[in-house]
Amino acid sequence: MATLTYLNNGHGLASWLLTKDHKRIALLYLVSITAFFVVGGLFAMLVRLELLTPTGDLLAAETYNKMFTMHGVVMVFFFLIPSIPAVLGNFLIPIMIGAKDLAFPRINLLSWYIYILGGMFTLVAALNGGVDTGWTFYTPYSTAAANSHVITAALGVFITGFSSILTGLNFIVTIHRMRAPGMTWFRLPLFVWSHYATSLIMILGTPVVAITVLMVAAERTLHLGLFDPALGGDPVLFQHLFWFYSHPAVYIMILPAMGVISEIVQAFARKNIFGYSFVAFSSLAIAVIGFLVWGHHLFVAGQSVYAGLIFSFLSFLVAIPSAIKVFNWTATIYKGSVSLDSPMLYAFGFLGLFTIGGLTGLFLATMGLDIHVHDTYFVVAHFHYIMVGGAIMGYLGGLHYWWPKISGKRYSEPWAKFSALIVFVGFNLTFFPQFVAGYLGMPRRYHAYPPEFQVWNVASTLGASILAVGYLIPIIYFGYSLVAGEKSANDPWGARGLEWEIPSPPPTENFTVTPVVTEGTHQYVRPTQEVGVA
Amino acid sequence: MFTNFPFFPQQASVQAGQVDAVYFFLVAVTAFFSLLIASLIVAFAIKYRRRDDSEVGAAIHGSLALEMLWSIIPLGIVMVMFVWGAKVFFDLYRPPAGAMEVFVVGKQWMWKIQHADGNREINELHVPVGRPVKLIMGSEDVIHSFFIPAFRVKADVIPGRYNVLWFEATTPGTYHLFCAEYCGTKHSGMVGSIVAMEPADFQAWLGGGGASESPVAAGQRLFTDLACNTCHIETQQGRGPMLTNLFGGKVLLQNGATVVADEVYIRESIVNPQAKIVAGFQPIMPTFQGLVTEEQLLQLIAYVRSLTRASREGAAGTSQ
Amino acid sequence: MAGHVAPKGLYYIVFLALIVGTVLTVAVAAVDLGPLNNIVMLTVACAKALLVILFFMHVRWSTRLTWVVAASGFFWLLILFSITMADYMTRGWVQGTLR
Amino acid sequence: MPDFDAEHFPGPIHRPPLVANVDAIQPGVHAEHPHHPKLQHHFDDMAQQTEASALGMWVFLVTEIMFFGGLFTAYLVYRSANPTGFQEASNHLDVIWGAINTVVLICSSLTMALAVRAAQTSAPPKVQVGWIAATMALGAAFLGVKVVEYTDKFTHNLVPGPDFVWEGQYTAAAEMFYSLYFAMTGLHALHMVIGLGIMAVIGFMAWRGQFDEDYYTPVEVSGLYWHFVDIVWIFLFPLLYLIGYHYGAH
Repeated sequence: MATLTYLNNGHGLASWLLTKDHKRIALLYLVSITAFFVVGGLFAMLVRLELLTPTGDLLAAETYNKMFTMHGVVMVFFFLIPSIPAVLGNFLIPIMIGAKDLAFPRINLLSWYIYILGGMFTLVAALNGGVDTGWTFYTPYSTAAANSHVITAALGVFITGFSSILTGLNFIVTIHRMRAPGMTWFRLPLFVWSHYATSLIMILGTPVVAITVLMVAAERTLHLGLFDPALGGDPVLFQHLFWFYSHPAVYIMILPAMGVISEIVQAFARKNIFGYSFVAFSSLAIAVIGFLVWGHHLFVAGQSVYAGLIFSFLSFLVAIPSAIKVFNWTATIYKGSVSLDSPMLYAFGFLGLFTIGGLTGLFLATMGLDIHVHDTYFVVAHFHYIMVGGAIMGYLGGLHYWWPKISGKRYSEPWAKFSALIVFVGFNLTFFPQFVAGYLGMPRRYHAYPPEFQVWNVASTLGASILAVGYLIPIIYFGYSLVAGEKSANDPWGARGLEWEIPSPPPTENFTVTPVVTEGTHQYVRPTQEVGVA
Repeated sequence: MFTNFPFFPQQASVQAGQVDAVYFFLVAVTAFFSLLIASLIVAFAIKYRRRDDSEVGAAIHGSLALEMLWSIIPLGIVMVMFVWGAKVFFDLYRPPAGAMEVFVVGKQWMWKIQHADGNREINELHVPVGRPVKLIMGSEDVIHSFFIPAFRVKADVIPGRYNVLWFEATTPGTYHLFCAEYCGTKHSGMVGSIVAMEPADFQAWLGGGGASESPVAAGQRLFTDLACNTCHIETQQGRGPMLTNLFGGKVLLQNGATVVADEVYIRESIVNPQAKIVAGFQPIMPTFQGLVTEEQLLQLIAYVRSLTRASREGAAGTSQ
Repeated sequence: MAGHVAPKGLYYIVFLALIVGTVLTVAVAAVDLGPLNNIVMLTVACAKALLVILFFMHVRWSTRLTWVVAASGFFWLLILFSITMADYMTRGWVQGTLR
Repeated sequence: MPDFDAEHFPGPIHRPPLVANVDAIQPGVHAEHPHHPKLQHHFDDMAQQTEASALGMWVFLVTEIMFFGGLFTAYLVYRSANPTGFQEASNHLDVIWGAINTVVLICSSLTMALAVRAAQTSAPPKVQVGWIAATMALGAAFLGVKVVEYTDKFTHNLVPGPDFVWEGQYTAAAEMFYSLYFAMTGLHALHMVIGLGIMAVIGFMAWRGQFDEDYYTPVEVSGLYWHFVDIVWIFLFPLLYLIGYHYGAH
């Protein structure tokens, strides 16, 4: 007789599609974002294949433009933004703070349906022939020139924005109001801190991009000339409003990954984080300062030089909390008891790639240098180091770390290590050459390009093929573990945290009565045995 | 197959060296910190590897001194980047006085270029080395971006307004010109070349090319064809403001504000004449939006500028 | 459990103040005071909004967290306004470049 | 400094309890307490539930502020670029209708506040429904005035697009102003329509006698939403209607 868990408590499609259990909703998200990841990945593969030769012979220019647009839209709005928050955050935040569910379980389910509805709009746009504006929807191309399915895609983004807002709202209220007795702010796992910061961005930024894409749709359908230069409208205003959200959105992607890495590093070094409050507050600092830097996307766009100076300065400031995090993670490993299980390998991969991604961001914040590298492959390489090397490595690391808790099963560790290695190698081969091509001057979104850039593109496409294999392997062994995996203990890693105290997989209510928490997470040494800084 | 692939772009303008110097500084910083973090992680992972499953790490909670250290040092480094980058930006942004002016109009998917003497080019720009060149750029449709990698310069070309870009080529040769802002289906076809020539060769090219009428002459013809001259007469008695000696000066408006009569103002006064009414005049001028192309607008501006005595030029506006 | 119950009279006073504010702002708008028109108009509007927030929306009697949340919304709006306007206000300041 | 400083523990990893009440993490033990019928299972008590709902609505209103904020930014940028043109355009809006609508919305905010108060004080369902119905009636009146105004704009060709006709000086600025006018008031009207829908549900619940001093959260949070929509109008009215009131008067 199997014990009752959230997985076997209720069977049939309806028990999943109408569930209010945050853990089941997390799995709904897991399945749907994986589907979108595969779709977005296919678009990326077509883009990379096209760029194998300089002449643009595989796809027509129009098709190519639609491919990179759909790749961007799907990956940003339908994979990266929901990835860690909606799957791991949804699953873990209530458990980590000792609650039975999020504050608003019905709204949580609603946000998944909104996400799916937005996704449907985007897929309909794709199937009807796609959209070719780039994921940035820059006016006046998107309002006056493009004759692809801009409105459908914009509405998809608009709708899914509300899913993100509702998730953020739910997290904020939950973290404020649902913490168990004894779970003080400074005992919160760093994963929860980073999700709190992420939620702030979701609720403060997302509505602005929602209204902005709505304005684009209104300009196309209702002829409201909000960005029309003929009426005195300013295309640069669109860029302001768009990046007011879309730059902080990068932190929506990376902050949760940072939270995951904080957890993994502590668990596999069996050591509490070095400088807890610095790591916690750096998340908030990134979220807040991250809102003040959007104009570094506009250095060559005709923005005032003085505004540029402010944005450049603030962009450099946001580097500091990121640096603090990296140094603190490294210091956490010092004198730890380090075990190189697969989640830790992903975390190390994250540390390396995020460091490069973050530091190359400084190139773009440097005004004089940005003039040259803006809108080249240098930018493409930089943000993929953050979004793929950072966010996806963090997501995969987290998935490997908590998979035994989510599924109650162990996956194949050798395969997991192997795939971590493949992803790391494939990733660097894909995106490092793009830095070189970018500094050489290869503009982004080019269907055909001068032949002297070809060698870098061939390397990149080769790397992308390896990367694709690296992403496929986990899907296989995770799937296999569900069928034939060894049963996991409550705490397979010897980690410390509320989620490891309850059964794997957890029961529907997480905790039978509200727990009374006595200490923070990842305390591996009793307080009486504490020693000072060496 | 890949016999000729560069690792590093050519340096062919006076700005390229400045930009590359910043770049090398940042590459050095990036390499140093990436290697530092990577080697620390590898070293710690080996030295402190778990030898027994019952082990836990040492109880270290943090160190304020270290936190300060690794906040303040990076802060100092990025402030160097900020100041240096801003200085390079200002140098790249502010055109020097006396630069040779060229008009550029971007449209899907070509670059239309007009030299001051009437030479016109498409997707190709001939310039002399050793002389600053200033581009005044407008767009007929969507946003484009004028990008010359070998010169390390780039500026968006935005409909409804003008942007400027300047450079000074140092080495004769042919360089890539790219459109860097995505502008539609044939975005990657909106490319061309910059041909930098020795001054003598450039003069020869100017003479040899089929120079049509200069922008000033074309502007003057348009001025008559569009009947601008019926109101804007050469005295103060016209129904429209007198344009002689207008350019570069300050204009008093009906609502009491003043505005500098630069290219943007002249352009606005043609396409949207009601936006700024000069004090003492009636708002009777019709709009020419849609009646004149971006190129013709630039020609009209060139003509209006030519009505200002050379001595006034440089007082304000872009013409210094 | 029922939270703070405000006296009915207070609601009527707030209502009256809102109506007075509306009349005042319309009356002032009818006269040309130059830039002062905007200042009066926005001051009255902010005062009215504040009355609604404090009394009708019960923030006056709410937790500090509610204060912070409500204030942060307007604060972020201010960030959006001010930094965007920083661009528009300073365009064309550099001699020799265009707006 | 020793070569390796990790702590060693004999036997399996050292594991003191993280929580004081260990039974909380043991499956199968269920503790049942008497509780309010409206208490959802994942909350500890009604206070936590009420606070969570109110905070949730406030957080949502913050997103609403930013949502309208995009349009207000556009208004700010374009108006500061052409202040006189915006005044001229605004002069063609009917201040009387605008002022009437402002008063209507202020009245509806009062009735809304009284509806919440009725629930808070366990007033009879009849009273609660009465205030909610009054709020809805005022909301509907507001929308009715909006219909009159919009119709007027259509008949006078003041709707942006190819048919836009402007007889003043500042044609482009006027079209931009009316683009903003329709975007901002349209979005506001949409919020009113949603508000009416919410009020219909709340009114139904009140009629069923679901609200009393122990449980009135739905009325309260809907009230927060309603007041927010009122506040948006408090700003829209002067910014759209009043800026041109004195234009041309001199």
